[in-house]
Amino acid sequence: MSDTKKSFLIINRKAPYGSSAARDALDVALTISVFEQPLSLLFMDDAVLQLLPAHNAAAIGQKNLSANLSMLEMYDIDQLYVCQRALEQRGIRPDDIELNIILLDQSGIAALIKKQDQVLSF
Amino acid sequence: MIFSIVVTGAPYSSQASASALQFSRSVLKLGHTIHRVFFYADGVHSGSALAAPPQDEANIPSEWTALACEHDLDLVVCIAAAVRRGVLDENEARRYEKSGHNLSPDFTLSGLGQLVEAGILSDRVVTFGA
Amino acid sequence: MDNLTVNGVIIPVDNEGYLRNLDDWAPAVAEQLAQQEGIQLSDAHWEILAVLRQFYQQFEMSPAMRPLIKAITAELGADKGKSIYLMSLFPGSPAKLASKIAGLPKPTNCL
Amino acid sequence: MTLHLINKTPSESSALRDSLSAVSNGDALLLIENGVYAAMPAYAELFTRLPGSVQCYLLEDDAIARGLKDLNQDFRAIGYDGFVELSCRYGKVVSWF
Repeated sequence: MSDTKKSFLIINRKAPYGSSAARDALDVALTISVFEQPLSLLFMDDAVLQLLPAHNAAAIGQKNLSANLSMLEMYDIDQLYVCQRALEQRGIRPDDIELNIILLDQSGIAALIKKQDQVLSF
Repeated sequence: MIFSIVVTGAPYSSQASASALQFSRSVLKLGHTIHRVFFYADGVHSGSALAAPPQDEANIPSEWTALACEHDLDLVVCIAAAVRRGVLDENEARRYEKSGHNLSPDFTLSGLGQLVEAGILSDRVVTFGA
Repeated sequence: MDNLTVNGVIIPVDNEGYLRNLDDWAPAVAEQLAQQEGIQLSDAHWEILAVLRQFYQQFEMSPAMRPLIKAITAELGADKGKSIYLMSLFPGSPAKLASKIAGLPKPTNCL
Repeated sequence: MTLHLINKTPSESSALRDSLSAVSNGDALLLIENGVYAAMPAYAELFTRLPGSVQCYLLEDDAIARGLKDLNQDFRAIGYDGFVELSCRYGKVVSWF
Protein backbone atom coordinates (compact mmCIF):
# COMPACT_ATOMS: atom_id res chain seq x y z
CA MET A 1 0.00 0.00 0.00
CA SER A 2 2.94 2.31 0.52
CA ASP A 3 6.49 2.17 -0.75
CA THR A 4 7.80 3.64 2.47
CA LYS A 5 8.33 1.10 5.23
CA LYS A 6 8.46 2.00 8.87
CA SER A 7 8.93 -0.47 11.67
CA PHE A 8 6.14 -0.27 14.21
CA LEU A 9 6.06 -1.53 17.78
CA ILE A 10 2.82 -1.75 19.71
CA ILE A 11 3.32 -1.81 23.47
CA ASN A 12 0.45 -3.46 25.32
CA ARG A 13 0.31 -2.82 29.04
CA LYS A 14 -3.30 -3.32 30.08
CA ALA A 15 -5.35 -6.32 31.16
CA PRO A 16 -8.13 -7.42 28.80
CA TYR A 17 -11.88 -6.66 29.12
CA GLY A 18 -11.72 -4.10 31.95
CA SER A 19 -10.82 -1.40 29.44
CA SER A 20 -10.81 -1.16 25.65
CA ALA A 21 -7.01 -0.96 25.48
CA ALA A 22 -6.35 -4.58 24.48
CA ARG A 23 -8.91 -4.47 21.70
CA ASP A 24 -7.76 -1.03 20.52
CA ALA A 25 -4.20 -2.32 20.26
CA LEU A 26 -5.30 -5.42 18.37
CA ASP A 27 -7.26 -3.37 15.82
CA VAL A 28 -4.22 -1.17 15.21
CA ALA A 29 -2.00 -4.23 14.84
CA LEU A 30 -4.30 -5.74 12.20
CA THR A 31 -4.36 -2.46 10.30
CA ILE A 32 -0.57 -2.14 10.33
CA SER A 33 -0.40 -5.64 8.95
CA VAL A 34 -2.84 -4.78 6.16
CA PHE A 35 -0.50 -1.90 5.28
CA GLU A 36 2.33 -4.45 5.17
CA GLN A 37 4.62 -2.61 7.54
CA PRO A 38 7.10 -4.43 9.79
CA LEU A 39 5.35 -4.95 13.12
CA SER A 40 6.18 -6.23 16.58
CA LEU A 41 3.90 -6.53 19.58
CA LEU A 42 5.22 -6.25 23.12
CA PHE A 43 3.21 -7.41 26.12
CA MET A 44 4.29 -5.83 29.39
CA ASP A 45 2.80 -5.43 32.82
CA ASP A 46 -0.89 -6.45 33.05
CA ALA A 47 -1.09 -7.05 29.29
CA VAL A 48 0.45 -10.48 29.83
CA LEU A 49 -2.95 -11.36 31.32
CA GLN A 50 -4.34 -11.06 27.79
CA LEU A 51 -2.32 -14.15 26.94
CA LEU A 52 -3.97 -16.49 29.43
CA PRO A 53 -5.92 -19.16 27.52
CA ALA A 54 -9.56 -20.24 27.53
CA HIS A 55 -11.39 -16.94 27.80
CA ASN A 56 -15.15 -17.13 27.59
CA ALA A 57 -16.02 -13.49 27.23
CA ALA A 58 -19.60 -14.09 26.15
CA ALA A 59 -20.28 -14.34 29.88
CA ILE A 60 -19.67 -10.58 30.13
CA GLY A 61 -21.08 -9.68 26.74
CA GLN A 62 -17.73 -9.12 25.08
CA LYS A 63 -15.81 -10.70 22.22
CA ASN A 64 -13.28 -13.34 23.01
CA LEU A 65 -9.86 -11.72 22.96
CA SER A 66 -7.97 -15.00 23.03
CA ALA A 67 -9.82 -16.06 19.85
CA ASN A 68 -8.89 -12.73 18.32
CA LEU A 69 -5.25 -13.06 19.34
CA SER A 70 -5.03 -16.52 17.83
CA MET A 71 -5.95 -14.83 14.55
CA LEU A 72 -2.71 -12.83 14.52
CA GLU A 73 -0.87 -15.55 12.63
CA MET A 74 -3.45 -15.36 9.85
CA TYR A 75 -2.31 -11.75 9.44
CA ASP A 76 1.34 -12.89 9.49
CA ILE A 77 1.90 -11.09 12.77
CA ASP A 78 4.44 -13.33 14.45
CA GLN A 79 6.73 -11.02 16.41
CA LEU A 80 5.07 -11.38 19.80
CA TYR A 81 7.39 -10.29 22.59
CA VAL A 82 6.55 -10.82 26.23
CA CYS A 83 8.13 -9.28 29.32
CA GLN A 84 9.52 -12.18 31.31
CA ARG A 85 9.34 -10.35 34.61
CA ALA A 86 5.66 -9.50 34.10
CA LEU A 87 4.93 -13.21 33.64
CA GLU A 88 6.92 -14.18 36.73
CA GLN A 89 5.25 -11.53 38.89
CA ARG A 90 1.87 -13.03 38.00
CA GLY A 91 2.88 -16.64 38.35
CA ILE A 92 2.30 -17.40 34.67
CA ARG A 93 4.57 -19.96 33.06
CA PRO A 94 5.50 -19.46 29.38
CA ASP A 95 4.06 -22.94 28.76
CA ASP A 96 0.65 -21.69 29.88
CA ILE A 97 0.54 -19.48 26.79
CA GLU A 98 -0.72 -21.03 23.58
CA LEU A 99 0.70 -18.41 21.24
CA ASN A 100 4.24 -18.47 19.92
CA ILE A 101 5.95 -15.86 22.05
CA ILE A 102 9.47 -14.56 22.51
CA LEU A 103 10.46 -13.81 26.10
CA LEU A 104 12.41 -10.65 26.79
CA ASP A 105 14.27 -9.41 29.84
CA GLN A 106 14.73 -5.75 30.65
CA SER A 107 17.65 -5.18 28.31
CA GLY A 108 15.85 -7.09 25.57
CA ILE A 109 12.90 -4.73 25.89
CA ALA A 110 15.15 -1.68 25.73
CA ALA A 111 16.84 -3.06 22.63
CA LEU A 112 13.49 -3.83 20.97
CA ILE A 113 12.26 -0.28 21.51
CA LYS A 114 15.53 1.16 20.32
CA LYS A 115 15.32 -0.36 16.87
CA GLN A 116 11.78 0.84 16.02
CA ASP A 117 10.72 3.77 13.89
CA GLN A 118 7.37 4.30 15.60
CA VAL A 119 6.04 3.06 18.92
CA LEU A 120 2.33 3.11 19.78
CA SER A 121 1.20 2.40 23.35
CA PHE A 122 -1.98 0.91 24.75
CA MET B 1 9.75 18.14 10.99
CA ILE B 2 6.47 16.34 10.35
CA PHE B 3 4.45 15.41 13.44
CA SER B 4 1.34 13.36 13.93
CA ILE B 5 -0.50 13.33 17.22
CA VAL B 6 -2.64 10.61 18.74
CA VAL B 7 -5.19 11.31 21.48
CA THR B 8 -6.78 8.41 23.33
CA GLY B 9 -8.32 10.15 26.33
CA ALA B 10 -11.69 11.89 26.44
CA PRO B 11 -11.74 15.61 27.22
CA TYR B 12 -12.95 16.33 30.75
CA SER B 13 -12.23 12.73 31.77
CA SER B 14 -8.51 13.01 31.24
CA GLN B 15 -5.93 15.68 30.50
CA ALA B 16 -4.86 14.00 27.24
CA SER B 17 -6.80 16.13 24.78
CA ALA B 18 -5.86 19.39 26.51
CA SER B 19 -2.17 18.44 26.59
CA ALA B 20 -2.28 17.41 22.94
CA LEU B 21 -3.81 20.77 22.09
CA GLN B 22 -1.05 22.70 23.86
CA PHE B 23 1.60 20.51 22.29
CA SER B 24 0.09 21.01 18.84
CA ARG B 25 0.12 24.78 19.27
CA SER B 26 3.83 24.67 20.11
CA VAL B 27 4.60 22.36 17.19
CA LEU B 28 2.98 24.81 14.79
CA LYS B 29 4.48 27.89 16.46
CA LEU B 30 7.96 26.45 16.07
CA GLY B 31 7.42 26.04 12.34
CA HIS B 32 6.91 22.29 12.19
CA THR B 33 4.09 20.54 10.34
CA ILE B 34 1.24 18.49 11.77
CA HIS B 35 0.32 15.82 9.26
CA ARG B 36 -2.67 14.64 11.24
CA VAL B 37 -4.24 14.51 14.68
CA PHE B 38 -5.84 11.12 15.21
CA PHE B 39 -8.47 10.65 17.90
CA TYR B 40 -8.82 7.06 19.05
CA ALA B 41 -10.65 5.17 21.81
CA ASP B 42 -12.25 7.66 24.25
CA GLY B 43 -10.35 10.40 22.41
CA VAL B 44 -13.18 10.46 19.87
CA HIS B 45 -15.26 12.64 22.20
CA SER B 46 -13.01 15.58 21.29
CA GLY B 47 -14.88 15.60 17.98
CA SER B 48 -18.28 16.25 19.49
CA ALA B 49 -19.94 19.46 18.34
CA LEU B 50 -22.35 19.23 21.25
CA ALA B 51 -19.94 19.58 24.18
CA ALA B 52 -21.17 22.43 26.33
CA PRO B 53 -18.80 22.98 29.27
CA PRO B 54 -19.46 25.83 31.72
CA GLN B 55 -18.30 29.24 30.46
CA ASP B 56 -15.43 29.43 32.92
CA GLU B 57 -13.94 26.16 31.66
CA ALA B 58 -11.98 25.51 28.50
CA ASN B 59 -14.06 24.29 25.57
CA ILE B 60 -11.62 21.70 24.29
CA PRO B 61 -13.56 20.51 21.23
CA SER B 62 -14.03 24.08 20.02
CA GLU B 63 -10.35 24.88 20.70
CA TRP B 64 -9.44 22.03 18.36
CA THR B 65 -11.83 23.44 15.81
CA ALA B 66 -10.26 26.90 16.09
CA LEU B 67 -6.75 25.51 15.73
CA ALA B 68 -7.81 23.40 12.76
CA CYS B 69 -9.34 26.37 10.99
CA GLU B 70 -6.29 28.53 11.57
CA HIS B 71 -3.77 25.93 10.39
CA ASP B 72 -5.82 23.74 8.11
CA LEU B 73 -5.29 20.71 10.36
CA ASP B 74 -6.44 17.21 9.46
CA LEU B 75 -8.42 16.13 12.53
CA VAL B 76 -9.40 12.49 12.10
CA VAL B 77 -11.67 10.58 14.46
CA CYS B 78 -11.46 6.79 14.34
CA ILE B 79 -14.73 5.72 12.79
CA ALA B 80 -15.05 2.37 14.57
CA ALA B 81 -14.28 3.88 17.98
CA ALA B 82 -16.57 6.84 17.34
CA VAL B 83 -19.61 5.04 16.00
CA ARG B 84 -19.56 2.69 18.99
CA ARG B 85 -19.52 5.66 21.35
CA GLY B 86 -22.22 7.62 19.54
CA VAL B 87 -20.04 10.17 17.78
CA LEU B 88 -21.48 10.24 14.26
CA ASP B 89 -21.37 12.37 11.18
CA GLU B 90 -24.35 12.77 8.88
CA ASN B 91 -23.30 9.88 6.69
CA GLU B 92 -22.88 7.38 9.54
CA ALA B 93 -26.09 8.58 11.16
CA ARG B 94 -27.84 7.65 7.95
CA ARG B 95 -25.93 4.38 7.71
CA TYR B 96 -26.95 3.33 11.21
CA GLU B 97 -30.38 4.94 10.98
CA LYS B 98 -29.84 7.34 13.86
CA SER B 99 -31.90 10.45 14.38
CA GLY B 100 -29.04 12.90 14.82
CA HIS B 101 -25.36 13.47 14.27
CA ASN B 102 -22.87 15.34 16.40
CA LEU B 103 -19.43 15.29 14.78
CA SER B 104 -18.04 18.78 14.48
CA PRO B 105 -17.65 19.71 10.79
CA ASP B 106 -13.92 20.34 11.22
CA PHE B 107 -13.33 16.69 12.10
CA THR B 108 -13.45 13.70 9.75
CA LEU B 109 -14.50 10.16 10.58
CA SER B 110 -12.11 7.69 9.03
CA GLY B 111 -10.46 4.34 9.57
CA LEU B 112 -7.40 3.19 11.48
CA GLY B 113 -5.57 3.22 8.17
CA GLN B 114 -5.29 6.97 8.71
CA LEU B 115 -3.35 6.31 11.91
CA VAL B 116 -1.02 3.86 10.23
CA GLU B 117 -0.50 6.15 7.25
CA ALA B 118 0.31 8.98 9.67
CA GLY B 119 2.90 6.75 11.29
CA ILE B 120 4.45 5.97 7.93
CA LEU B 121 4.55 9.55 6.69
CA SER B 122 5.43 11.40 9.90
CA ASP B 123 8.85 11.85 11.48
CA ARG B 124 7.33 11.73 14.95
CA VAL B 125 4.13 10.30 16.38
CA VAL B 126 3.32 11.55 19.86
CA THR B 127 0.57 9.79 21.79
CA PHE B 128 -1.39 11.49 24.55
CA GLY B 129 -2.95 8.62 26.44
CA ALA B 130 -5.36 8.34 29.31
CA MET C 1 -33.48 -1.59 1.51
CA ASP C 2 -36.56 -3.83 1.51
CA ASN C 3 -36.68 -6.60 4.06
CA LEU C 4 -36.21 -10.12 2.77
CA THR C 5 -39.00 -12.64 2.70
CA VAL C 6 -37.66 -16.16 3.03
CA ASN C 7 -40.13 -19.05 3.08
CA GLY C 8 -42.84 -16.69 4.15
CA VAL C 9 -40.86 -15.25 7.03
CA ILE C 10 -39.81 -11.59 6.99
CA ILE C 11 -36.08 -11.16 7.60
CA PRO C 12 -35.27 -7.55 8.46
CA VAL C 13 -32.24 -5.93 6.82
CA ASP C 14 -30.83 -2.44 7.33
CA ASN C 15 -30.65 0.31 4.75
CA GLU C 16 -27.49 -1.20 3.25
CA GLY C 17 -28.95 -4.66 3.04
CA TYR C 18 -27.14 -6.15 6.06
CA LEU C 19 -29.05 -8.52 8.32
CA ARG C 20 -30.32 -6.74 11.41
CA ASN C 21 -30.14 -9.97 13.42
CA LEU C 22 -27.17 -12.15 12.62
CA ASP C 23 -29.06 -15.16 14.01
CA ASP C 24 -31.47 -14.90 11.09
CA TRP C 25 -28.83 -16.22 8.74
CA ALA C 26 -29.61 -19.48 6.95
CA PRO C 27 -28.63 -20.79 3.51
CA ALA C 28 -31.98 -19.67 2.07
CA VAL C 29 -31.36 -16.20 3.51
CA ALA C 30 -27.90 -16.14 1.96
CA GLU C 31 -29.44 -16.90 -1.44
CA GLN C 32 -31.59 -13.80 -1.17
CA LEU C 33 -28.81 -11.60 0.22
CA ALA C 34 -26.75 -12.66 -2.80
CA GLN C 35 -29.61 -11.97 -5.17
CA GLN C 36 -29.84 -8.41 -3.87
CA GLU C 37 -26.21 -8.04 -4.91
CA GLY C 38 -26.91 -9.57 -8.29
CA ILE C 39 -25.16 -12.84 -7.50
CA GLN C 40 -26.53 -16.32 -8.09
CA LEU C 41 -24.83 -18.58 -5.54
CA SER C 42 -23.03 -21.60 -6.98
CA ASP C 43 -21.03 -24.33 -5.23
CA ALA C 44 -17.95 -22.19 -5.80
CA HIS C 45 -19.56 -19.37 -3.83
CA TRP C 46 -20.79 -21.67 -1.09
CA GLU C 47 -17.38 -23.09 -0.27
CA ILE C 48 -15.99 -19.57 0.13
CA LEU C 49 -18.91 -18.61 2.37
CA ALA C 50 -18.25 -21.72 4.46
CA VAL C 51 -14.60 -20.75 4.96
CA LEU C 52 -15.64 -17.25 5.88
CA ARG C 53 -18.19 -18.39 8.43
CA GLN C 54 -15.70 -20.82 9.90
CA PHE C 55 -13.11 -18.04 10.15
CA TYR C 56 -15.59 -15.86 11.99
CA GLN C 57 -16.61 -18.67 14.32
CA GLN C 58 -13.01 -19.50 15.19
CA PHE C 59 -11.59 -15.99 15.57
CA GLU C 60 -14.74 -13.93 16.28
CA MET C 61 -13.70 -11.34 13.73
CA SER C 62 -14.26 -10.91 10.01
CA PRO C 63 -11.04 -11.23 8.02
CA ALA C 64 -9.38 -8.66 5.83
CA MET C 65 -8.51 -9.77 2.30
CA ARG C 66 -5.09 -11.28 2.99
CA PRO C 67 -6.05 -13.52 5.93
CA LEU C 68 -9.17 -14.55 4.03
CA ILE C 69 -6.98 -15.69 1.14
CA LYS C 70 -4.74 -17.50 3.59
CA ALA C 71 -7.72 -19.33 5.08
CA ILE C 72 -9.08 -20.24 1.65
CA THR C 73 -5.68 -21.53 0.56
CA ALA C 74 -5.54 -23.70 3.66
CA GLU C 75 -9.06 -25.07 3.18
CA LEU C 76 -9.57 -25.15 -0.57
CA GLY C 77 -6.10 -25.08 -2.06
CA ALA C 78 -3.83 -22.48 -3.60
CA ASP C 79 -5.79 -22.31 -6.88
CA LYS C 80 -8.71 -20.77 -5.07
CA GLY C 81 -6.68 -18.74 -2.60
CA LYS C 82 -6.22 -15.90 -5.04
CA SER C 83 -7.79 -12.46 -5.02
CA ILE C 84 -8.54 -12.66 -8.74
CA TYR C 85 -10.57 -15.82 -8.15
CA LEU C 86 -12.48 -14.16 -5.30
CA MET C 87 -13.09 -11.11 -7.46
CA SER C 88 -14.67 -13.31 -10.09
CA LEU C 89 -17.12 -14.69 -7.53
CA PHE C 90 -17.70 -11.59 -5.41
CA PRO C 91 -16.96 -8.62 -7.65
CA GLY C 92 -15.73 -5.30 -6.31
CA SER C 93 -14.76 -5.81 -2.68
CA PRO C 94 -14.80 -9.60 -2.15
CA ALA C 95 -14.08 -9.74 1.58
CA LYS C 96 -16.82 -7.20 2.26
CA LEU C 97 -19.39 -8.61 -0.12
CA ALA C 98 -18.85 -12.21 0.87
CA SER C 99 -19.06 -11.23 4.56
CA LYS C 100 -22.42 -9.61 3.93
CA ILE C 101 -23.80 -12.70 2.20
CA ALA C 102 -22.26 -14.95 4.85
CA GLY C 103 -24.20 -13.05 7.50
CA LEU C 104 -21.20 -11.59 9.34
CA PRO C 105 -21.46 -8.21 11.10
CA LYS C 106 -21.56 -5.03 9.10
CA PRO C 107 -17.99 -3.76 8.75
CA THR C 108 -17.02 -0.60 10.60
CA ASN C 109 -15.22 0.92 7.60
CA CYS C 110 -12.14 0.54 9.68
CA LEU C 111 -9.47 0.86 6.98
CA MET D 1 17.31 7.46 21.00
CA THR D 2 13.95 7.72 22.65
CA LEU D 3 12.02 10.33 24.59
CA HIS D 4 9.90 8.55 27.20
CA LEU D 5 6.74 10.43 28.09
CA ILE D 6 5.15 9.56 31.46
CA ASN D 7 1.80 11.00 32.57
CA LYS D 8 0.88 8.95 35.65
CA THR D 9 1.95 9.21 39.30
CA PRO D 10 4.27 6.43 40.48
CA SER D 11 1.34 4.67 42.14
CA GLU D 12 -1.58 5.19 39.78
CA SER D 13 -0.08 2.93 37.12
CA SER D 14 3.11 1.07 36.39
CA ALA D 15 3.87 3.58 33.62
CA LEU D 16 6.87 5.05 35.39
CA ARG D 17 8.26 1.72 36.55
CA ASP D 18 7.88 0.22 33.08
CA SER D 19 9.47 3.19 31.40
CA LEU D 20 12.43 3.07 33.78
CA SER D 21 12.97 -0.57 32.94
CA ALA D 22 12.87 0.16 29.21
CA VAL D 23 15.30 3.07 28.92
CA SER D 24 18.50 2.82 26.97
CA ASN D 25 21.65 4.89 27.39
CA GLY D 26 21.16 8.34 25.94
CA ASP D 27 17.35 8.32 26.21
CA ALA D 28 15.39 11.02 28.01
CA LEU D 29 12.41 11.03 30.38
CA LEU D 30 9.75 13.71 30.37
CA LEU D 31 7.11 13.83 33.10
CA ILE D 32 3.79 15.44 32.10
CA GLU D 33 0.31 15.70 33.60
CA ASN D 34 0.12 13.57 36.80
CA GLY D 35 3.56 12.25 35.91
CA VAL D 36 5.14 15.38 37.39
CA TYR D 37 4.39 14.15 40.91
CA ALA D 38 7.19 11.64 40.42
CA ALA D 39 9.62 14.55 40.69
CA MET D 40 8.67 15.08 44.35
CA PRO D 41 11.76 14.48 46.50
CA ALA D 42 10.12 11.49 48.19
CA TYR D 43 10.35 9.56 44.93
CA ALA D 44 14.03 10.38 44.25
CA GLU D 45 15.01 6.82 45.09
CA LEU D 46 13.19 5.56 41.97
CA PHE D 47 15.63 7.35 39.70
CA THR D 48 18.95 6.59 41.36
CA ARG D 49 19.72 3.61 39.13
CA LEU D 50 19.18 5.47 35.87
CA PRO D 51 22.29 5.70 33.72
CA GLY D 52 23.89 9.15 33.92
CA SER D 53 23.36 9.53 30.19
CA VAL D 54 19.58 9.67 30.67
CA GLN D 55 18.30 13.25 30.89
CA CYS D 56 15.22 13.95 33.00
CA TYR D 57 12.68 16.68 32.34
CA LEU D 58 9.29 17.74 33.60
CA LEU D 59 6.61 19.92 32.08
CA GLU D 60 6.60 23.13 34.10
CA ASP D 61 2.94 24.04 33.52
CA ASP D 62 1.84 20.71 34.94
CA ALA D 63 4.04 21.14 38.03
CA ILE D 64 2.85 24.72 38.63
CA ALA D 65 -0.76 23.65 38.16
CA ARG D 66 -0.30 21.12 40.92
CA GLY D 67 1.44 23.54 43.26
CA LEU D 68 4.67 21.57 43.22
CA LYS D 69 7.81 23.32 44.42
CA ASP D 70 11.29 22.24 45.52
CA LEU D 71 11.27 19.31 43.18
CA ASN D 72 13.98 16.75 42.51
CA GLN D 73 16.91 18.74 41.15
CA ASP D 74 17.70 16.05 38.59
CA PHE D 75 14.62 17.13 36.61
CA ARG D 76 14.80 20.19 34.40
CA ALA D 77 11.55 22.13 34.02
CA ILE D 78 10.59 22.87 30.43
CA GLY D 79 7.60 24.33 28.60
CA TYR D 80 5.66 22.95 25.64
CA ASP D 81 8.18 24.47 23.22
CA GLY D 82 10.89 22.54 25.04
CA PHE D 83 8.73 19.42 24.82
CA VAL D 84 8.53 19.86 21.03
CA GLU D 85 12.29 20.43 20.80
CA LEU D 86 12.95 17.24 22.78
CA SER D 87 10.60 15.32 20.49
CA CYS D 88 12.68 16.50 17.55
CA ARG D 89 16.04 15.82 19.19
CA TYR D 90 15.18 12.24 20.14
CA GLY D 91 14.37 9.81 17.36
CA LYS D 92 10.96 8.82 18.65
CA VAL D 93 8.55 9.37 21.49
CA VAL D 94 7.20 6.49 23.56
CA SER D 95 4.21 7.23 25.78
CA TRP D 96 3.70 5.41 29.06
CA PHE D 97 0.30 5.75 30.69
